[in-house]
Amino acid sequence: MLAPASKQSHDIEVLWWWMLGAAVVVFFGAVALLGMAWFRRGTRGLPLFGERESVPQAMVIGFGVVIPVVTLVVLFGVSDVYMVGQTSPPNPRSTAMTIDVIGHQWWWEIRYPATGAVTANEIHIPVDTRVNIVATTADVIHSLWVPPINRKIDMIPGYRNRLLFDADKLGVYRGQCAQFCGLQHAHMALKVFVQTPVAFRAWLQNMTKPADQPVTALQRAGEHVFMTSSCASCHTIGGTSAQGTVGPNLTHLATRTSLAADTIANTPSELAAWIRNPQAIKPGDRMPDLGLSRTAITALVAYLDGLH
Amino acid sequence: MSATRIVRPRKSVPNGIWGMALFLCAEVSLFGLLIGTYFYLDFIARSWPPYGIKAPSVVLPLVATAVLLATLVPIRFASRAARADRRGAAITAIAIALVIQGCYLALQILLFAHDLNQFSPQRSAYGSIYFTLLAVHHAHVLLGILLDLALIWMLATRGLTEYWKVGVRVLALYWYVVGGVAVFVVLTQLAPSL
Amino acid sequence: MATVVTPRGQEHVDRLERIWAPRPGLLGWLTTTDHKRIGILYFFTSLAFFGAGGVEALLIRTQLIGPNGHLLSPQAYDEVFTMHGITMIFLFVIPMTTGAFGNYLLPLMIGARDMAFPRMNALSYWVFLCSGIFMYAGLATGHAPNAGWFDYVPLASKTYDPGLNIDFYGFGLIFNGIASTAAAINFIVTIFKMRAPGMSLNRMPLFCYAFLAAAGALLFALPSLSLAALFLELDRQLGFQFFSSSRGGDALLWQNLFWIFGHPEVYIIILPAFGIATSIIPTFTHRRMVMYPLVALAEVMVAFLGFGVWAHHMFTVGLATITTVYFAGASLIIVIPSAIQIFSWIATILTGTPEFKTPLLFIVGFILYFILGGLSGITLAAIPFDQQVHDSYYVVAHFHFVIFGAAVYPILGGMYYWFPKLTGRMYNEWWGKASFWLTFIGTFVTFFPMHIVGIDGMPRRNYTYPADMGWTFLNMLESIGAYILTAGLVMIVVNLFVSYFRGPRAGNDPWEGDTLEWTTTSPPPPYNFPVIPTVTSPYALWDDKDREHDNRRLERGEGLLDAGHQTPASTVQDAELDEILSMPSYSAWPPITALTLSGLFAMLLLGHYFIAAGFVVLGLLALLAWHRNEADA
Amino acid sequence: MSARTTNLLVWFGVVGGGLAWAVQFVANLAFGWARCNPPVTRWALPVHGWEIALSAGALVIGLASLGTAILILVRTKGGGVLQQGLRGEGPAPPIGRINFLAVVGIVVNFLAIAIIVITGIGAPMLQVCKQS
Repeated sequence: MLAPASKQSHDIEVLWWWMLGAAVVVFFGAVALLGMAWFRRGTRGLPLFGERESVPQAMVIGFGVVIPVVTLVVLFGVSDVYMVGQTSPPNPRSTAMTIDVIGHQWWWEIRYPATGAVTANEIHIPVDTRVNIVATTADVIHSLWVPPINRKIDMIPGYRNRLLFDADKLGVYRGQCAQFCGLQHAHMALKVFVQTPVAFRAWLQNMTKPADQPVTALQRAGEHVFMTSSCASCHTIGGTSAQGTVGPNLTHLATRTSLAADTIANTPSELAAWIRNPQAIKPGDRMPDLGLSRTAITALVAYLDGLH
Repeated sequence: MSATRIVRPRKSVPNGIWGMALFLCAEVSLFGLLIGTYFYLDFIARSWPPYGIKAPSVVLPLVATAVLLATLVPIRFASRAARADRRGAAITAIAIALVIQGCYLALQILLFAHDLNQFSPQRSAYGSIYFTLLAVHHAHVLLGILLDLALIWMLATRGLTEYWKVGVRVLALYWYVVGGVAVFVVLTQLAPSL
Repeated sequence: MATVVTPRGQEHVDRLERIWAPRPGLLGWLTTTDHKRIGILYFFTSLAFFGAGGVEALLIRTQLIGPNGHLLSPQAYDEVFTMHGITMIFLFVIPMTTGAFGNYLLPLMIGARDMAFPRMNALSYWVFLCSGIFMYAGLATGHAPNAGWFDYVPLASKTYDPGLNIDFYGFGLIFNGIASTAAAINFIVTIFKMRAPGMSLNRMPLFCYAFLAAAGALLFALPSLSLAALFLELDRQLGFQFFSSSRGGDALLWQNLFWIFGHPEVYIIILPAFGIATSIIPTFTHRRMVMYPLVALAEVMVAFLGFGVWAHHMFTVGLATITTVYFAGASLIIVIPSAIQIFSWIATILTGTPEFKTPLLFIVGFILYFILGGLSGITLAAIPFDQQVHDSYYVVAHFHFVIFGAAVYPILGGMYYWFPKLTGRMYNEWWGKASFWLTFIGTFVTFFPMHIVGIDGMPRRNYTYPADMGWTFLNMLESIGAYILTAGLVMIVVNLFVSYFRGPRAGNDPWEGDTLEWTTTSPPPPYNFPVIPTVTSPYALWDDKDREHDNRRLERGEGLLDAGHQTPASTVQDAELDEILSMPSYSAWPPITALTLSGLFAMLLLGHYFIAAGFVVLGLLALLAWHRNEADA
Repeated sequence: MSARTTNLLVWFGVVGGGLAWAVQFVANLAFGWARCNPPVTRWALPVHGWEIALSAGALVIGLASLGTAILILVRTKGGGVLQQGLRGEGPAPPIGRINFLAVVGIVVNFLAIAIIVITGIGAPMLQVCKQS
């Protein structure tokens, strides 16, 4: 939030600094008064005014009613009537594209409905483009929060909440589930890649393609393992018989930078470790320990790392 | 707390009645929230009641409610009689009310069972709130009937002491509020048909 | 000034002593209806729960002291932070303020000899105790609630939480609600009807206004929680559909019902703290509160407006802006009553001659932290900013400054302030001051960095966090602060414990206090006051001629009310003497009724509905037996 | 005026604005929820119209209540709640109490009116059913 990558986040940051400034004045004003009380603890009344009761009474009315009412009414107008309109969801027609973000325990499903591209835990958006995010959930309540890009929005069963992404800085931004969603709430992060329109189009283009065919013998062995073990019953790999929908779509797994909702990096060794014992990395996660042999895992990793 | 040695005719409402009044405040807000929930679910529903459940029939519930309201008359009489130290009259009045309220509850339970055969609270949120609302209301009527019995017994055995004079007035207050609530409950229950 | 007893007066006092002689031994405590004994029971029970909640807090902080901590498993962490919330709110702060302080002090401050309904008072305590044990039974059997104290569905539904965990929560809160409702009714009637003659609404100690407001809010807020819990259990146990979106239910229904209770709850927690502050400040500044009427109304107004702000806990669920705007408006204006009080306290300290003894120090700390928490609260009423930091550690920082810094500090200050009254001995001032500074620093170091990590994007309720986020140092700081804080709290308990045995005699009125509890002996006798006090101002004890008048009345034996356990009742607005009540002295039925309730809820939990019905019958019989004895049983 | 009517007036002066706000608040929430929860088709209410009407009505009641409180304060001047800051007992009830309640009423109504006004002006400026 303090390193904004969008107008919305920037506006909120500005609001924050103003509120902080006002708060500092109030707080240290009170500290000053109490300090004065300490220095004058022996003497009744106030300097200059003496013991006239009307003075402290006026102080209560002034500091306690008049000044706060004015400030709060201003804050109300600025933030709750004007700014709300700026950061709240866009009119879908005003946006270049719609992305569905679906919360699962404990990962994010990302869909580009216009193209049929499906991925997980990594949202790619073009810079300086208004994107209409539709946030829904497959199970419990989650909350999509990418501080540098915009405020958060909860994902509630039965509701289609929306959010505006309109990043104006290239880069990779981390987000995390903000609403307590169970055992692995702590390991439910995602990344947002803000790319140049060219790079974004290339990426999306690739996403719409079916999975690469395995080339090496090892990869073919890995594909066999995937299709014959229980992997295929939970995961989808486009263009193959694996069409499970419980876990993330793996069609282009090798293009992702992280695994298990940004818990570990997507490297062959980490991937192998994850497959060998997911419960050690994300206790309580839906991904079971398949009890695959070392050789099977090596093959599987080779296959999955070929899915560009 | 029985009041001995009253300084002069009491100016303020006795503690017992204050206590019951405040308890009823909590009960009324409970029913307010139940009815609020009913309409909240109504607002977000695609159809209310859901397809396959026919809107409730109006006549019997309204009649039953009217009967329940009628019992407020003997209840009021009982509380006056108690203040006038007329123990026998008070007991009789409560007994009369008790009988009618008993019939009301019996009828309502029959209707409740009949509705349960029509649609279940497990199938739709409508069923859930419908049956919960009615069940909570009937529970309050049942509690009132138990209070009637307790009062009759106490008046018969302990006599009309200051303590039980207040007791009768507390009972009356309870029934006034339950009667009032009954109106709102039945209107909510029948809302789809009205 | 305190009561002076002449030899002739002593005869009258002895007579009262005989009439009110307490029943000896354990049975005396089990069957007592004396508000002071019940207050003491409340005090030690809720203190024990405070200990439990504190241990849970330390577990949380130790888990988070570094990244990827593994002191607790995710499951254990969820149970611990849930129980921490439930314990501190339902089993510590509320029973400690309303239960302990309110019970012990309210009748003394309004010049009554007991609460309006002494036996119901005992019932509230026993029910509270049983409900607390009930909820901790969950933890003991490894089924502690684990979906947060806010317990959002569907995470709390049978599908995602099949165990008994949530059922301990649901039934436990309904159970606990019975105790609080009974207590609330009792407090309101006591304040309305039991005030000493002459204590009209404009002469009522501000302490009473605070407790009146808290009790009122409790009375109207609790039904919402009980109803939500009822819906939850119907969904879980009987398969109802209140919260399932597929069947026309709504997950937000829970959030609405919960926060309709949950936000007034915040004020229920803090209002008694205001009350304690407003009774400590005049004593130690030797002057009356500035703007008495505004402080009184502020206390009530907070409780009232508190019912119109609940959805500011729901600004991120996607409500229509035309809905949220009403909550935002109320959430901002509710700042004003608090501001009025803050500046009234400050103005009083400023224009008085404050003695910065330990109790006042805690109040000053309370004022500072309440301002801090209040200011961060204002920022959360700014919807866009709230939507940014909601459910982050920023919010944790905010409400810990409000609930710990602001609600608990006056409790701690109050412990020191009334310790001489309860025990007749004086605590150790040096250790008192030391404990204040330790607590004060600990609080700041624990909670302030949370603002920063929150704004930096650290969400709440995470059992761990990655090492590369830059949150590590601040979290370590917070954990260290938690240990300092614990040391401070332990020091308070030790100081009071040792002083109870070693402390010098304090006398009846060591502080020259302003309210009636200081007229009577320390500790107060079972009948509180030999003569019913005369009251002509909110600072009764500073009206010396009234006190002298009372001494003369005692000597003449006027207003003794010595025909049994008697206490006066007066009219609601102007407190004219209206009648003399005889109060019950002992009853075994409240604890018995509480036991039947425990049986009822245990059976509901386990799904034995017929046995549960049996316990209902037993409970009704107990109530019947209870009322066979009218008053002096 | 009988003591009873005076008392009723006094209490109207205390709670009038607050209750008006409560009604405005609850009713507007109900309309908002009815109109903006899916499906919007079942309850096509003119929400902004209702909002303005309700807020205006509430404002009138609030002002009436405020006026009452001020009137009573003037009538009971020397009731002296504010004067009793430093010493003194304040006059015997009921005058002291009424004066006290009048002071209370003025501030309560001021706050209630403040909420009614800001929400009554703010809400109609927002687009109906725009998700926050």
